[in-house]
Amino acid sequence: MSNTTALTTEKKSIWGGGKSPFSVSYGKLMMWIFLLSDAFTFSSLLVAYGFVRHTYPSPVKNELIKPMQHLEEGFVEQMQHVGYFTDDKWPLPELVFNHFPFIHGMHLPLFFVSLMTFILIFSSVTMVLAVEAGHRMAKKEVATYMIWTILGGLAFLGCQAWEWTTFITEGARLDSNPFGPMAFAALFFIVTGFHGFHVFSGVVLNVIIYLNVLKGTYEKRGHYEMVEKVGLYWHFVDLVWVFVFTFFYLI
Amino acid sequence: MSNLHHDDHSHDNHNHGHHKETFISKYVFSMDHKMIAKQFLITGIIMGTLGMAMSLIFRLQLAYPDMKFPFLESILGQWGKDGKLDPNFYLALITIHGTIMVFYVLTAGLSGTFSNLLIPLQVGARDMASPFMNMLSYWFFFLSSVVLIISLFVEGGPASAGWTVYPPLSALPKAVPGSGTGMTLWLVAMILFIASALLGGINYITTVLNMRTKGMKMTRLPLTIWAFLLTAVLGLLSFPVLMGGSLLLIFDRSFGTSFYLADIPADLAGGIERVGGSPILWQHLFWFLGHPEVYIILLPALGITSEVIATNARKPIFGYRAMIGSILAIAVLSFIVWGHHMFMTGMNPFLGSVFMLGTLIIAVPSAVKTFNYLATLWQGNLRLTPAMMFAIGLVSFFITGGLTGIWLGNAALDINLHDTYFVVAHFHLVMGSAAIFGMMSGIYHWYPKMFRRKMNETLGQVHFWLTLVSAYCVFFPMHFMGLAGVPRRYYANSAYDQFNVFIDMNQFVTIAALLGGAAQLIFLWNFFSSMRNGKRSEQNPWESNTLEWTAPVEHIHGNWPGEIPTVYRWAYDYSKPGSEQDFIPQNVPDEGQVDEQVEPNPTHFEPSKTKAPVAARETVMFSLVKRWLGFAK
Amino acid sequence: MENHEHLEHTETPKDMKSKIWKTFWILTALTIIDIGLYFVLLENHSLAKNALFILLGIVKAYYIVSIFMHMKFEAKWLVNFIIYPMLFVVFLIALMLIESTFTASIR
Amino acid sequence: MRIITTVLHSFFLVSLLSFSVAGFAQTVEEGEKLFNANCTSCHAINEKVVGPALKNTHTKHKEDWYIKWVKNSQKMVKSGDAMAVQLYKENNEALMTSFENLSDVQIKSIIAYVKAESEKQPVATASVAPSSSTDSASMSASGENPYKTKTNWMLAIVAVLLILVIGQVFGILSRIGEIQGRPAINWGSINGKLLLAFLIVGMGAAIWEFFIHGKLTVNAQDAASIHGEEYDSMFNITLLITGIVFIITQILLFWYGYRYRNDGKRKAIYYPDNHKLELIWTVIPAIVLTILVIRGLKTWNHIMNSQDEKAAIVEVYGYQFGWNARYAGTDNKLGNHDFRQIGVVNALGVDPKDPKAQDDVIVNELHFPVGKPVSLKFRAKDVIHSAYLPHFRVQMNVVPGLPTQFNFTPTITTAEMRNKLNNPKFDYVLLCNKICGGAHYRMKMKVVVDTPEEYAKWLATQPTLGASTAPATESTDAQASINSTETVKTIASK
Repeated sequence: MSNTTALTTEKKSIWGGGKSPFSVSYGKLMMWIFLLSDAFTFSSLLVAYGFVRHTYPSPVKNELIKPMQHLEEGFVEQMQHVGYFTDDKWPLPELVFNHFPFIHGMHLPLFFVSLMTFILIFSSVTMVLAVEAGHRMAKKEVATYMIWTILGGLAFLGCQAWEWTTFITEGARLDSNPFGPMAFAALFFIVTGFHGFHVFSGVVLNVIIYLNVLKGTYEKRGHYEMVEKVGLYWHFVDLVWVFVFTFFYLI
Repeated sequence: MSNLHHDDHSHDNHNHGHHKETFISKYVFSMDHKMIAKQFLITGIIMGTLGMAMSLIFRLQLAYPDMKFPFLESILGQWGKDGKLDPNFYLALITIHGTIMVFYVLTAGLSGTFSNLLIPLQVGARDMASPFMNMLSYWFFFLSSVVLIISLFVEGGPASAGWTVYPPLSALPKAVPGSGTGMTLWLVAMILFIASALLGGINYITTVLNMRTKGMKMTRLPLTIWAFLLTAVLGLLSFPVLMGGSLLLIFDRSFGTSFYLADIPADLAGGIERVGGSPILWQHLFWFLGHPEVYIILLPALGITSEVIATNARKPIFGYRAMIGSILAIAVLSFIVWGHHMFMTGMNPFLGSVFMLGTLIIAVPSAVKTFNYLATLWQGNLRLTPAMMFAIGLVSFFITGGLTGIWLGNAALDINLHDTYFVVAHFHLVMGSAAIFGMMSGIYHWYPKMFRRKMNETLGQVHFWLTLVSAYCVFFPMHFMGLAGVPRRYYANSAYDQFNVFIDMNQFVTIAALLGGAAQLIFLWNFFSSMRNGKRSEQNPWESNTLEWTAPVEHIHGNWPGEIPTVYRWAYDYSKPGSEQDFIPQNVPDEGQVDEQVEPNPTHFEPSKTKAPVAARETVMFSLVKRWLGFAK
Repeated sequence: MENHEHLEHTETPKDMKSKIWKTFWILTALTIIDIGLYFVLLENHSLAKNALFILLGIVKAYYIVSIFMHMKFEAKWLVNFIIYPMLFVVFLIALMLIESTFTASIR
Repeated sequence: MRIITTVLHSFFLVSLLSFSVAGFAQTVEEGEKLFNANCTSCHAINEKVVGPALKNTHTKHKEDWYIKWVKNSQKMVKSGDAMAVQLYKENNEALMTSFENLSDVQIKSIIAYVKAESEKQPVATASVAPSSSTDSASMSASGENPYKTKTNWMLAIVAVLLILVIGQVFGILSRIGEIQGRPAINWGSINGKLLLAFLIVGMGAAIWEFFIHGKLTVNAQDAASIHGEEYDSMFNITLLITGIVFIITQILLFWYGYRYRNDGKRKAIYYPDNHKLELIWTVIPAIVLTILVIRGLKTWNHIMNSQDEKAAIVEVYGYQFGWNARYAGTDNKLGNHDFRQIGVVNALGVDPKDPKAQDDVIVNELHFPVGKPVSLKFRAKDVIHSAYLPHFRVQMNVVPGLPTQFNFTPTITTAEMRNKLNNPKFDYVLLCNKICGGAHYRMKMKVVVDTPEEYAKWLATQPTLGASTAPATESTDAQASINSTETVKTIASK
């Protein structure tokens, strides 16, 4: 009986109905929830990565090659020959991802992926600037920043395409890998591929939003919330990259 | 993704809902939540009929392994040559039966139907947050069902690795006939299904959180809504993991990777030697979904039961807050116990201990729920309608099946019970029969809301009694077969003398199952004929408190003409002393309470513009947890 | 359309722009530190090194989520709603690492 | 109708064929042994399993053809033998395992056995239904088997029709009621009584079943291992606790359903909450479960972590669809294995060069000495299987690429168990308990618990791997590949 009195005398709270307890619109809330579940998808892939990776011994330390050192032709075969790249050892990522476009024959560990990370961070910044401009209803600024974001996304995709091409030319496939266990290549392709797919769809969404901005759809609507929602998605893609970068390249 | 660009046109539908509706926009690509609920229900019923027919076919095989049934050849063709079921197809049948029942009937058919129907109506919203996504959710589900059914007809037959599709059996296309195209289609169907579940789940959560009408505090929500909310959260967090896992399985099957394969010679694995993976990894990823899935199935049924029991006992549900607390506890715990399906898989025994601990703790909130149901019945004034009978049946199954969970959750006891008929009996009672009973209860209870007519009560009662008796006759004896060590998924027990003893019991079970099947025919007839011939329902046929019965009988877009009613009380003011009727609907204010909320409720369903005080420490959930923990004082 | 009445968010600070650029520099610095540490610790294969990199990743994630994704300025309940479920992932990861260690040990 | 005619038909055949059984007893017996050891996982005489039913196959091709086929069917298909290709296609292009180790004479005796079996088949079919119950009659408790229904499926269908008719009648009744303006049946009071009746009958049936069928369970028999007793006591405690809760809660549920049914006179009480009560039924289950958890953890860890240095090491190897066992021999160390070496002859992929493998013994039947600890190591070839030995309370999945194990000590010999159960035909069994394909349900291995003397005698008669593979001609290819990888590795390490 005490229950009902408690219920009726309860103070008006944010949960009282008639408004959002999170004080966000339903659209943004949906985007957040979607991102939460998408985070679980990525987590499951990363868990699979962690599991498989962890059943192999840690990478053996590399005393053979120093950064910026000159590389000869057939570098992979040489490393295999000296027993560095074998099926039962996880390779050190720096020895795998050590190329840079237009520079041949030099050991440039992780330089390229650092560049990719930077591009993605930068495009995140332009995105959030677009959101900020949207708050001020500054249509022109939103459009400018959106264009930068789209370019950043495309640049990232281009980088990834180049990296994949290099990796594939060196002989990596889903079912084989000259650098070590085949799971290394397969996981790399699947996880970065899944991330790249997210970037790609983000770029597509950005383009749609950009066109709508130009058309003045949001100007008419009175707010730029769509930009904000797509922005959330775009930052999430960046967020995932932080972890992909950490797990695949650094550890 | 999709919620982005559809957002814009998601509203014009019901705000200006008076524009002309074509047949297609009204019945096929409808964005009205009530219609989508009916679509989910009818698809679920069709799938359920199919799933049950399959179970009857393999039950025949189990009971009469030496007999020939010529009709099998005519319906199954090469899989039933000479009237005998093919052993490989037997496995396919159990696989598809499990898949259909777990995902298509009890996930989509149960929570899809009632979440869609009840969430907007009971929280007081015009429709779901995004009706377009809601429609998409149904069509993904429909597509998924179609793909699954198509897989029945491909060469080699449908997937036949059990509904848990453990690799390598599911990963090596040559391991069983069904591991070929059938398995690929199964995975495709599952990914479509997950898309549907996510689209639905995002919508349900958002609607419950953001779209409640004025005065509909979280502590005034009917327990159904609480159950649907947490079900959606469970699905949202667990289905993506299966998505990731399935993706890797597809790669293992078709692209030569080996995440789940280890030490498989090349000739077994399509020419590529597979090393370095672990079959156990799949099981972890699968059961990280799979265990919450059990509660995704059960929680809506328990929510429906809470509502139906309270309404028909004419009593407030006992311990409303404890009920919410126990659902919350079950939901949280369900994520940390998945390993109890894997005690015997060669998993680290230490993990076995961890999972066992978590699993047995779940029994506490479950016990609280059971006792609260009993306390609600105590001194009530029970109207034994079909819905109420099914709800009582659910509680009975929940007890019987739940108690055997205490055996199976115990890693030590699992040594001899793992994968035997004991397991079959356990989960068919606790999440099969119980959830089906919850679904039936919901159908009988909310049929007037869906179809504006009542179902025939007498047929409903006959349906209930036959189903109750047959379900117990089917599943109770199975415990003993399990304790005798009879493994599940056996085509016949003829190879083992000590199992052959149970042939008579198997026959008994099969006949009971046939009776149960026949009882469902009564239901089907009742369900479909009542749409046209049922007695017209009044607005509030069960004299219920919840908001959906304040909406007019005739369906309209936006649910209520004019304003959405404001809520002044919780949903369970039944037989309150001092009131004339034995129920007080939620939108009836107490005296002196009216002043609190004089401003009219907005007719649109966007949340209002007010800024919420961030430092709201006295939030409902917090106080709820505090109270729940504070019992010890 | 009803959308004109879209609600405001909780307080967005006035100096958002400078905050964004500050975050950008922090993230860039962290990435450079990451790479630098990678080469400094090239010979090191301890758990501590991995933990350090993961910690740096989490710090980066914090900045992205809180500033770029505006979460620092959202209602506390939303933050809880998003953050706490991630504990399940932490649990999953922890158990999977224990499990894979075991798998490696018996193989 | 059709069934009855089939049965009559087969009786007719019996009388015709029963006198044709003659001669060849020796070879047929030999053939039966070989058949059971090699063929049953995929074939049966009378029914299609994975491979086709073998009834009357001896009439279809010549003996020589079969010898070639059994030894290496793949080769025949590849060489384009018309009959072989046809057979291959008929069976969904599934390949038959090659048996190059079987001699011509042995294959002939298998054919003889198939011939003998096909000829006496009609007897079997005609008597299957009764024979299954005669089998069960030989079991201890089945004399009082409660499900002696004697019904067949047609009866069930009749019952289904009956239900539909009942349904219709009720439907019409209620329709009449509707027309007359009052309910024809007062379900409120009927349901109340039915609930009570269901409680009494159901509870009675449950208890009755518990005492009748309880006897048939393995838990009613003594556990045949040391940890099994621990298991059984855990089992009994859980059974007791859950049993009490089951009875009390079900009685309350149905009794309330009966007692508080709507009679139009009462009003329900308004009783939404009672924190003390809720506290009680939170804390009491919590305490009970704590007890169960603590005991369970103890039992589990004890069973899983029992490691005995002196335990005899036995490897159990599962494949589609059968089991092999490998004894570690006098050194009690298993020889290395490599899945790449699995072949027609070296089915387990044991490294024949490994000195530890020389004294290993590969068998189709498990023998344990009573009272001695055993360490079972599990390995699978293709998919996950599960080795389940219910009488010993032993089970562990057999996972490809993940070696699992289970340690236990058998305590009751087969002979003693036969005495206890009063069943001279009793045998322990290891069966597959994880879905693994079409013949999953036939995948078993006989388990015998001997006295130590019998065990030693049995083991001594089994040929060791070193003796049987002395010529070692078969694995030259594999050998070569190993050598090459080894050279590669040595080069690499330089």
